[in-house]
Amino acid sequence: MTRTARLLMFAVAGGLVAALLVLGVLDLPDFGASDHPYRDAAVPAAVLHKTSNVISSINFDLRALDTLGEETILLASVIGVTVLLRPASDEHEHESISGSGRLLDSTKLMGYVFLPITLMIGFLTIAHGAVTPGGGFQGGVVLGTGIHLLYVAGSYRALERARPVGVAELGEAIGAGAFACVGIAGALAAGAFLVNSLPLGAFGDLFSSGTVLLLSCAVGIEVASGVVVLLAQFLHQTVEVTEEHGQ
Amino acid sequence: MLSYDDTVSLLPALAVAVPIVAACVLLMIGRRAPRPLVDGIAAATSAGVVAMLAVLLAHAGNGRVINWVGRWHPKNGYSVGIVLVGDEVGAGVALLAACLVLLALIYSWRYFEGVEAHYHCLMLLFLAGMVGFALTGDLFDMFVFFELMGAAAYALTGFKVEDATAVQGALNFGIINSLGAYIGLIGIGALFARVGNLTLPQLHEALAKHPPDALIVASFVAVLTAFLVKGAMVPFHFWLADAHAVAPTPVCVLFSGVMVPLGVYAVFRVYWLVFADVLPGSAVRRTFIVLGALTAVIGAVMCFAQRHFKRLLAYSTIAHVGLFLVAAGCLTESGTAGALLYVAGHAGVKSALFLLAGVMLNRYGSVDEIDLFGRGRDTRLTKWLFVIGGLALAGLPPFGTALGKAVGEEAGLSSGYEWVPVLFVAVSAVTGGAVLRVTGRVYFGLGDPPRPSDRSTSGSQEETEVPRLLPRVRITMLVPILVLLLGALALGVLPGAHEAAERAAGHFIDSAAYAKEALSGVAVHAAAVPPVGNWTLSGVLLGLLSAGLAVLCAAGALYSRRVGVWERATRGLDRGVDGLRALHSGHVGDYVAWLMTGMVALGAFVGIPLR
Amino acid sequence: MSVYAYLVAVFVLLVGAFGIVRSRNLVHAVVCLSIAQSGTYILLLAVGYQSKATPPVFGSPATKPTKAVAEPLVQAMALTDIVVSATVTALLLAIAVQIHKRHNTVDPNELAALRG
Amino acid sequence: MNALIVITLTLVAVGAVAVVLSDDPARQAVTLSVYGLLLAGLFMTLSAPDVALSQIGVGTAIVPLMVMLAVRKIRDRR
Repeated sequence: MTRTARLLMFAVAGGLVAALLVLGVLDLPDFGASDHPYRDAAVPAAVLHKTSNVISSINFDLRALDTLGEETILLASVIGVTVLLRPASDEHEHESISGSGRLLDSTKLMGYVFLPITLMIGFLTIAHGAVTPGGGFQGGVVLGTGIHLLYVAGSYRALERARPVGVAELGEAIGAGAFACVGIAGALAAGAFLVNSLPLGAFGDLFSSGTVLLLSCAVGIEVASGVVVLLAQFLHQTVEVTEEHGQ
Repeated sequence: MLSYDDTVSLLPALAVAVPIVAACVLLMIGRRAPRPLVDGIAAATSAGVVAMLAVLLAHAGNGRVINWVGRWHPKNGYSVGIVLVGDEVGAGVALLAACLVLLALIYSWRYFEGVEAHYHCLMLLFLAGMVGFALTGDLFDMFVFFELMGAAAYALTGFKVEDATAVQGALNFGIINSLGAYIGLIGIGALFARVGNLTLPQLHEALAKHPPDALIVASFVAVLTAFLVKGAMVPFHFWLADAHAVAPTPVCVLFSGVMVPLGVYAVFRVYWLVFADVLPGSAVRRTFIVLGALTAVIGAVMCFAQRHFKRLLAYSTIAHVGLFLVAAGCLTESGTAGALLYVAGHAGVKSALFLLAGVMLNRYGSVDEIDLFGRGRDTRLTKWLFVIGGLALAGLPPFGTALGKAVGEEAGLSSGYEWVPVLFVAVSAVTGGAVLRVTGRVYFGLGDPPRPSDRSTSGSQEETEVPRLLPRVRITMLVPILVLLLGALALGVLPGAHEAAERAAGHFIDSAAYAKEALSGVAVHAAAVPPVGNWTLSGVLLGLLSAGLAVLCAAGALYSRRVGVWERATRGLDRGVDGLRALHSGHVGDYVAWLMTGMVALGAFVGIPLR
Repeated sequence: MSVYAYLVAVFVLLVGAFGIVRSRNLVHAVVCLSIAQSGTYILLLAVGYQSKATPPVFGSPATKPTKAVAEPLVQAMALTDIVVSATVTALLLAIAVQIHKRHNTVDPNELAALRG
Repeated sequence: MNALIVITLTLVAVGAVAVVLSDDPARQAVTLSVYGLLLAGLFMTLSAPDVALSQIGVGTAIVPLMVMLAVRKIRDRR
């Protein structure tokens, strides 16, 4: 198809699809309405398991299977990116020149100052996931990105030292494996997969909510490692891999 | 200690979790472990999953195995959790997936050397995704496992990074599948807003009370779009040939054998449980049958027009899923049974053919039938396996493909579509004939020798999957092929296969019983199925007819220059085929435009009769 | 006006799809795909919104759990969705980089290798 | 529906168009990052701080960064 034909076809079909979907959403309950049956059932369920963040309760307890699937998607993508960005046989890696010195010192300083703060925030977000907004995903993302402030600070070498990809890959496997193992342990010990059968603690406490905290930590490890490996693969491609016969 | 029944009810969850844990273990040790250990762990894990699912399937015969994950059982018919349901069809499809993964892993013993264990990890994660997708009774969970299958599949498609076309096929596949999934998610969100829950049994109970409105139609179209993309129905099918043509052959086995049929499975799982009591059956039946027939015809024509053997097989898969959609789209028990048998038989035959394509690729370094003219004449066993595969694909009794075809034809007739047997025979004959044509040319040196100008000139040489071309076929490659062909044969020969399929189909379409069992835990006893034999006379005759026609098609194509009538007849066709080919442009923007067109067609077919 | 949020969700989904259709660069197409996906977050969160309700997080032990909160399930779904989006985007970007290595272009119009 | 939600929704819609229309992927990485922030703002107004938090991490930092790196990789080889 020519570009014009393609755009024309999309204009017609997309317009009709828009009409269909708009007609559909007009029948949705009004925006801001207060009728939410799932919420009405989920809040007591979260309270029952002493989880004051209902979203964490859903993600790591009520519907933990979704999260298992989602963590596995992350695992598959991380492996996939590693596979896809592996140097092909006609490429070779070369040692990069260490971080360019052109960066302003203030930028560097920013990077170094923010690094510990970011890592701290990351750990806290994971640990308090059952109580306050946040949890394994958010904290993991903060941790994984935080380490890359070293790159902003201009030191690719320092980044490489602080971020051994092998360890991150291990963390990725351990995090994802731990999630599934907690599920299987529930099955063996209490007779139901992913059942929340640990001591629950008190509502609102840091150490409350049983397996929610455990699973949140597993996800935190996995997401942080996953982000590190993903970014590392892309950085590695950009900085270090070249082709033998530069095309 | 766990009681036996408790253990059985855990099987669906364990069948998902165990391959994930094994993949993590392989990722941890892959760098250091010797290759045979990695191969062994991966194969042992999938064998374990096969065993678990076989037990589950055996139990599903006595009633659905229900497992509310995390013990969030419904209270007063309402649950906040996710349910896994092992009924015969779900457990059967999952078992099929596990068997194919096991055979593919045996076949790829010592494949892709030096890539650590990443290939095995991805295969196991792909398995977890397929099993979860088949067993879950929750709409959003289906989306999650859909994406898990997707992520593993995109990576596996692009696995041969040195191959020029591989990576591009992977991108088209990824973009179209993900876009389909996101559109499906819009539908899921809309259904959730209406009902306030996501599990299939609760959606069933809640929606059955409402008359259909635009919201229902729109979410039906949106959710179906996701699954029809996965099921490669015209016009959502474009990604399939691009992906199959370039994915490693053991991966193609999983794509064609089970992943694409899983799309069809999901269409009907969701239709029966969520929409069957809301939308009028006649409009939906017409939609499915028209869509399926169109897919079957276009797939068959495109299949015959290929000379790249893997691409040819890919289009034949499109043709066959079209037939599955027609059979199950009759919305009757026997139509569903026909589709089940056909899916199982097709999985055996098509997987064997893809593995044979791998044998061809790794011995001769190409899968182009013209370039390889007469190259396989000196093989002894391989050429006959090709012939058997081609005939079985064409529906030669007593293969399982022929049984499924016969039951599907009957179902079409009894639903009042007299042309259905004609369609089934023609599509089987053309796709089987295409395989026989390639076999004749490559392995028997039949037909007119190619002119020099016919040789492929573009550097479309495919990367092999082993370091050097193989001097002879490895035993680990041969055994899976034989097992698959024997399995397809056994399906048609074993007495009771048809009856079991009828029973499974009866349970599959009885959504009220599904919902009641899942929500109340009380087993519902379905009506007994009257005993049926495997074969009818007309079924056998139609099977023989399509196999005979396949041989004729192959002969006509091989000797087209000598048979004037054939050449004249096909010249006009060729022009049409060229037009059709031009539509399969490999441009992802085109594919998106077609996807939108398909959605419009679906919406029009289902929505307009409601007005 | 009460359906404005839903309309924006549909609009964003289709704008993303439009972006893929008119794209001349596969990296651009992958980004447009992630835009299309953001339409799904908007729809999900809009569906779960309740006027004058608080987020479904009760924080300190002092806060009494009430039911006047936004629907938590759609937020959990959106969280899952965001992670899925990021990982799929990463995977597709990696594929795009590989395509460029092999063909020296990422313009889908020039990538005719898959014809037929 | 309060005014804040209307404004953030409109901003998101405009942002989406802007990202789609930035033809140069390098510039697109920047608009994508801004769009991620707009989305996070919308999520805050829709009382979803958890989602907003991960959107800030993923949508404004990680994904745009990966896009930028992919673009740079592709650029370098020209």
